[in-house]
Amino acid sequence: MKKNAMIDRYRWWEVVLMYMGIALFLFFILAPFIEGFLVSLKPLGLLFSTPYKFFPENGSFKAYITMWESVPGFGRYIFNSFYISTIITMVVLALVVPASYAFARIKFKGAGSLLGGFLAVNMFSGAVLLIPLFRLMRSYGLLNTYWSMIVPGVAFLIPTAIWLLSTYMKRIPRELDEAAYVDGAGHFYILRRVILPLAMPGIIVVAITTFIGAYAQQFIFALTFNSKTEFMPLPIGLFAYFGRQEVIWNELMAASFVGIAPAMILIFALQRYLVAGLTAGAVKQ
Amino acid sequence: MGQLALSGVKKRFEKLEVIHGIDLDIKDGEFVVFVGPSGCGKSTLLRMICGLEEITEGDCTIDGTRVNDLPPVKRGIAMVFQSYALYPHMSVFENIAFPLRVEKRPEAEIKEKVGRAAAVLQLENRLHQKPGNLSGGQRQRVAIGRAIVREPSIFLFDEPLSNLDAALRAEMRIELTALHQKLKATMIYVTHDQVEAMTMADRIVVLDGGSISQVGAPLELYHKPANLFVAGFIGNPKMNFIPGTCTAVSPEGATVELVTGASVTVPVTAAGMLQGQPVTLGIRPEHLTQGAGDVSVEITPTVVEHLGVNTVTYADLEGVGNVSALLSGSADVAPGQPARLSFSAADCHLFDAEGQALERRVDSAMPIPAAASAG
Amino acid sequence: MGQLALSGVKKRFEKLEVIHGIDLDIKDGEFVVFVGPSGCGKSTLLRMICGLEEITEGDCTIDGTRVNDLPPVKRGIAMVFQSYALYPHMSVFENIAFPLRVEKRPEAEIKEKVGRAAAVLQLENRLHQKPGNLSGGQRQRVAIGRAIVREPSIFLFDEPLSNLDAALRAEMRIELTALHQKLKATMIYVTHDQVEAMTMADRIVVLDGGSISQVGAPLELYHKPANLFVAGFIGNPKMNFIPGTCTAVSPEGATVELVTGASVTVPVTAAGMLQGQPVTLGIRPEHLTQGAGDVSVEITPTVVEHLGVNTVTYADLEGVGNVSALLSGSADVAPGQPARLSFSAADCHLFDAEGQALERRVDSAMPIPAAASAG
Amino acid sequence: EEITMIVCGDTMDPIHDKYIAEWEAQNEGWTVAPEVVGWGQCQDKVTTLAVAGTPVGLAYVGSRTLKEFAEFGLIEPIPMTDEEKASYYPNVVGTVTYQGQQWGVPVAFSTKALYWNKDLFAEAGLDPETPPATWDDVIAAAKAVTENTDAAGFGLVAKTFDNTMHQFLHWVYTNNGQVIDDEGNIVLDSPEVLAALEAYKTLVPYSEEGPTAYEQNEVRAIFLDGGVSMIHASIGAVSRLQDTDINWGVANLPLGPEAKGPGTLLITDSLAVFSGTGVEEQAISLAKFLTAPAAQEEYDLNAGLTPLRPSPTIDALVEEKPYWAPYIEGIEYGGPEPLFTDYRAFQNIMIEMVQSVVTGDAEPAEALAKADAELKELE
Amino acid sequence: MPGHKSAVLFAWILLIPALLYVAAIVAYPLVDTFHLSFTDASLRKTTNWVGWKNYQKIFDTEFAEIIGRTFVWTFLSVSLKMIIGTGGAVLLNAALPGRAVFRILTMPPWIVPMAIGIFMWGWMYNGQFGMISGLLQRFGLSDGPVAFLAYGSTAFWATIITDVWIGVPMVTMYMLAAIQSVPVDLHEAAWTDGASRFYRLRRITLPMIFPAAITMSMISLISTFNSFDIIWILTQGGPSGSTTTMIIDTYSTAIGSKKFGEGAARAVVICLFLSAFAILYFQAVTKLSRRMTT
Ligand SMILES: Nc1ncnc2c1ncn2[C@@H]1O[C@H](COP(=O)(O)OP(=O)(O)OP(=O)(O)O)[C@@H](O)[C@H]1O
Ligand SMILES: Nc1ncnc2c1ncn2[C@@H]1O[C@H](COP(=O)(O)OP(=O)(O)OP(=O)(O)O)[C@@H](O)[C@H]1O
Ligand SMILES: [Mg+2]
Ligand SMILES: [Mg+2]
Repeated sequence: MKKNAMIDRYRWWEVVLMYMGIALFLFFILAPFIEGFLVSLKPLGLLFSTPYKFFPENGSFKAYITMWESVPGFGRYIFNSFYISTIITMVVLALVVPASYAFARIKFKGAGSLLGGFLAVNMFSGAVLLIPLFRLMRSYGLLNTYWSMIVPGVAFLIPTAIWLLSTYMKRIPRELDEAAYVDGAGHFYILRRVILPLAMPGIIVVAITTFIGAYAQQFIFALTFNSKTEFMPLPIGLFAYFGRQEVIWNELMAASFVGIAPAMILIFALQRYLVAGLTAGAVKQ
Repeated sequence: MGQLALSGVKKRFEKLEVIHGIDLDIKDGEFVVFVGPSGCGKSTLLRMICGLEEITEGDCTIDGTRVNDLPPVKRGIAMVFQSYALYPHMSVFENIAFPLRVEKRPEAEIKEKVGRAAAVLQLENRLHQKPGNLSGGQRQRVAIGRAIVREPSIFLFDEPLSNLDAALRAEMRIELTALHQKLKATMIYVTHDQVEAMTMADRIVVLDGGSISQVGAPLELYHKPANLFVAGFIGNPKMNFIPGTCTAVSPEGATVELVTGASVTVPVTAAGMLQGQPVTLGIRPEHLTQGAGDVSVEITPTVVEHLGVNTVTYADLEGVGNVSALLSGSADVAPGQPARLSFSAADCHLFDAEGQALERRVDSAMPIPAAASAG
Repeated sequence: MGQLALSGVKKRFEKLEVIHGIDLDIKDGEFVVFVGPSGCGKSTLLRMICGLEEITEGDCTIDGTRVNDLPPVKRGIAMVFQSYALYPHMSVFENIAFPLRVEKRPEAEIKEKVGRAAAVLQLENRLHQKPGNLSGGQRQRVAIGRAIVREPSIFLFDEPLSNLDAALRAEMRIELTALHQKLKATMIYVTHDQVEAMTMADRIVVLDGGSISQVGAPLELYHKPANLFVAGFIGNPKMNFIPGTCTAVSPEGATVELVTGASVTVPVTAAGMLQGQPVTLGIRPEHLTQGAGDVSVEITPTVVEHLGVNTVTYADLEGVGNVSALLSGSADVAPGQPARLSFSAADCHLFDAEGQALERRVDSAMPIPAAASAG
Repeated sequence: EEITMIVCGDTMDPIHDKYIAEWEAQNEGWTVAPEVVGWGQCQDKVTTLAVAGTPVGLAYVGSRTLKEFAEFGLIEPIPMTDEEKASYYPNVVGTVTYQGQQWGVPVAFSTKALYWNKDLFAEAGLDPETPPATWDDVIAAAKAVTENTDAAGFGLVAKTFDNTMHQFLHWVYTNNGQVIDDEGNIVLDSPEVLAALEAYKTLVPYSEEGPTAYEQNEVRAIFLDGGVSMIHASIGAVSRLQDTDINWGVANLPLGPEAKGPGTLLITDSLAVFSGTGVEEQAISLAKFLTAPAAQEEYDLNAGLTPLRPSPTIDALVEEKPYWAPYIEGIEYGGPEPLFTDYRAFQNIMIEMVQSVVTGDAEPAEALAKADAELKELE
Repeated sequence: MPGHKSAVLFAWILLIPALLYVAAIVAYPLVDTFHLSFTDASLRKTTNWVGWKNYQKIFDTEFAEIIGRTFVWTFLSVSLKMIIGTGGAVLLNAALPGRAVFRILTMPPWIVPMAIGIFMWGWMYNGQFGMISGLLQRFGLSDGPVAFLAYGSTAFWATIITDVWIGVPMVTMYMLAAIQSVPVDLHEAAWTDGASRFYRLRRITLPMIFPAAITMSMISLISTFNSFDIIWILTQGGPSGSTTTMIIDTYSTAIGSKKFGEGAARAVVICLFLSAFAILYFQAVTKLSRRMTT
């Protein structure tokens, strides 16, 4: 153990207490995954058996192999999720970066209520708006394309993204754009050459959160607006493990783990930026 | 080229008026310093001249053209910010080149101009570094470099040295003065550091609560402050003020009876109606001596600072408040040990009940006594 | 009560050693100032004394007890941070009361002690405000108040005044000095402002790159800097350095031939082996005059600052570099107009090739000439 | 031209694929575009499409929704000839009939029977080879098992889930009860139904802990694990039981005091033809083609569903696999899912009624009266 | 930059794409919903204007009870999220070996598709085969299986716990960020004065992160209020309606029973409730945090 400065030095019981706290906390977070993992290891026939055994007796990773056979398109679903999320993230960024700049760096009448209006979008759950949305998608001719999932996905991810990014951008010193303005730079030039590069950590955070929101949580739109199997994203793909009456639980869980692995790897690689970007941004009201 | 005039300039934020009508003429090539306490509106005024703040009322003209509605770049103005406002993601070269890139100048010209500016500012070896790796003084120079390359006719500086330490500040002060001499451009400089104001300015504008309190050459402000505010603001340690009553007015000056009991005739031009009025006598710490003088007071120093060449004493005087004195290095004073100080009538300033100075009969080009600018 | 000793104290961050073995004894009730350029390790040293940083090697003892592994409270130390570190969500009262609350003192005692501290610091009327609403000076005083209530035997200050403007800084300096006299506690004070160091310190510790360069009373450092570094660091404007070669050593001193061609015998104690060695002659700007002297040089000022009582000129001298002179207020110099300056051998400092000073034959209690602390 | 078709489930059944191809071959210029939608979302999707004005040509729907669709004019009637009607088991046609019209073609059929665990019966001191034939038998057996073994007696289903009502209807239909009579009146509050509710209540202490947390598949899982000794389940349980070492039997659903003969709940899924697609005729033709006796039988056998029509093949099947017998026998006195316009509300009321009795929040009589009143308000 | 007209114009130019987008995709359906709420829209081909009838109907039913339950549910869930999330953040901020890994390990509930996470919880809650009941029996804390979703009170809490689980990672990350932005020197000063770790947590960290906690709780409030999948998948609002919240009720009405008009009216009521609540909350909280921070 590295020798910490005295202020960071813990007494042994503090260390024990804190590790216990962390263990408890992580157990809460991970217990369902443990359960899910155990389910994925058990043969379907032995899934439902008492007494409860923490470690399965005939555990095997067979489900991780058979899952690819039961739902042959699963790889495709993961790809679709990635594809859709990537496009959603790009579209969201394209819309949100300029808007956040306007909110964060330009004073204009009605900015507050407009931002509130954007946030109000989150007050409606997509489920309630499904039917009007469906009509809308149809009249735009977007049904049964990737766009049928991208277009509504973007709309519901915009508000949080604007909120996150504009709080981040508010923290860039005012003098930087003033200096550029005095030097004759136009608004667009300032945005592009000064603010954008500086807001990069914030943009990364927004990109990550948007991507994950789009990757894992876009279920209902995909379900309603798209009926082409080849366009289905991961969450729908997982539902393919629901048979006519029965659920192939072990494969479903295996597939869930396989499906979230790419996003986990992404988070793993970027978690440093995530915490750092949040530190600089969102905390301030 | 760089002549600037403000007439009746006012600024309101929402309802609140913070600049109350400023009239000021600045000659081409002049070095004008705005001083004043925090919040008096120095920055606001500068930002209005620059074009960063709307002018609520009144006119700002540059070389005879009204510029109220022109953006900064069209006013021929460059500004150096207190925080430097360097772009942290760009190299020093790109920072300096920024205004030129905005104007889409050819690459060769940019190289040449930035190179020239860097040479002037001794930044040649730093051009490829990021501002984050520079020292305070170097950053300051980069900020100036960015202003220089545009070749503006007017430079604005908003407390450009306040983030530097004392030694660096002194050094940069000299560099700026040299730069002014080299470029011969008009410079308007905001500070609340008196030493900067006194050493750099051709003229100082003292602002107080959004209005001009006095405009004049540094020594003029020192010797002939127009009012209590300027008198107290210029000079360090601060001028001592002793309340009193005018007992007589004669051609020699005004005779004042001080709260300490002493009486003195101050050589100022005073009207007869001053007689019987309460007045305030001002005497600078550097004019208090341990020798003989027209008036003397007895003090008990609470703090004594030995600066080597000078000794500064601070004391509480009943009915007057804090009194400080700047004595010679060898002065025999110690905390808690009573001492007698005196001053001569000729060094006194006199202010009427409204705080306006009565004109002194001195030459305002007279030098300032020792260590007036200490600290 | 407040006696502190460092012996062989070193600090390494990971691999990097930033403090190279400090030995220092501080007497009870002494006011010691650490000065040195940015990054020399002042803060690190202070934080090790406080307990905020581990001491990598060596011992820190307070009143004879080794305290390396004790937390700050147990060391009887209070610290005032450069940023003040006030708790923004607590009132001034609660901020000052914080250390007492930590110790769970009875409410009545807290009230009384905070009241007393507030009285000393003139904060009585601010007790219910939040720090956010206070001026810089007031915040500073709150931070000191928080240190006072604990009645520590040692106070540590890390550049406590560097966030204040010049006037306030001067004021707070006096308050701190008064406080020291009142509390009679040991105070260790970090700054890079020379004026602060010179006016407040009983002893100054000059740090350079993690080592002590010299320890001594303020005037001792001024008159007898131990090496080039201290000589250049103490005094403002900075001492001028002129390279030369020692041509002879005699009981009168060392004779030096300067690059300017002149030759001078400096009254220092020198060993014979110095002869033929390159040396550096140091002469403070305040010792250059327009009158006659042992040595004279011709300069062409590039910048001339009129401070009223003094005039400061800056010039480039071939083979020497920048040379500055602090002349009288009435000096007849102008930029670009050559002038002849001279100095006397007695005012010179001499440094050997390693930069170590040769002992001067002067009394280190001698006062410093005019305006040495200007700026 | 194209006929869109929504099929619920996870994959296209190969038999259907085969017959669709055949139909396409017979109908030059027509193609069928089937879309498979997971069972959970299938109904909502079909409805959303219809409401949004882009109905599918042909969809696989629960027959219970036919009334709703028909009432709002979303689907086409698909009249059956008497001959067609006669080819089905009794009561089957009733599941797709509303106001004298047929609104869909039955495509899948499910009935329920009683499974019991012979080992547990033996352990509890019961005769393992005699399945309970009446409710009283069930209750007595459940009690015995609960008291004498580690397992619970009966697998009671009361989760907030559609088959809670289904399972309750087993009891209603094995006691000659009804929810709606032939005239369309609500007749829930009857002695027959009350008896069913009371039986439920009696069984609670002899059931698995917390019936309100379990739906039928979960209860079946407990049964497969040997945790309960009796359940009502569909034929699908057989294959699972064969994977275990449980000694099991399957019998007709036990009968209540008022029963006239073996009964069960008859659930069918149908192919419904939506209006306004312009391909209604072809869709009807396709629906009939896919459910023609031979095709349907092939499909039923392959999918392990209760057959829709009697035939020699089926008789042979029962001969060969006797566990099929209860599933066929119950059809005669079986009843349909009652048709309500607001089926979901009806279902909620029924579930609420069952849950309130199971949890002891309400007495059977009052719960029944309340539900009856609510149903009457609903219509 | 000054409030020059060109700047304001530019602001609008920048906003317009996002604005139009949201207006087109969300605002239009919203207006549609609002319109629907005054009709008897259903599967029927025709819809009639019914005025306020749908709204009257809402308050005829047990809606008041549902509102009450929704608020209790939301309040409990948000409070728990904030408490657990902040606690987790405090722990993850400690300078302990392994904390980088621990931080990553808090993310999965956020990344996994919500439905899957809920299924896993469903498994956990299962009385016969689930982990919780299993462990309880194993450790002798319960002598028989406990079906957590079987009873009103346990199901109510079970849905809350699952909702908390899904919301905690976000809260933890935000609060961690907030904790890290508390200036180090405040801790150093307090420590120098002898304040223990816990004392510093109580008197410095927690008050200092209060404003961030407020913002976070506001955001989490909105999503919690609208939390649908969790309850729907776990209990469908049962047993006996004990987990039926406003959004569940709305969904059952609009999608389940296909009473689009009535469903729309409920959606509008939810939105009104939320907006009113959000405004009140924000006002109260800005006042509070202004008092806290200045
Ligand atoms: N955007 C603004 N909105 C409202 N009031 C403002 C604004 N900017 C400045 N003020 C007010 O105008 C007055 C003048 O401010 P200004 O910044 O010009 O002072 P200053 O002299 O530069 O002070 P300092 O020396 O502290 O920089 C202050 O009272 C300030 O509070
Ligand atoms: N935590 C740390 N890790 C690594 N290096 C450090 C750390 N803290 C300080 N240093 C290094 O130690 C050296 C001394 O730093 P210190 O802060 O003590 O300087 P200082 O004299 O206080 O400077 P300043 O006047 O700028 O405050 C510097 O080179 C600095 O980069
Ligand atoms: Mg300012
Ligand atoms: Mg430091």
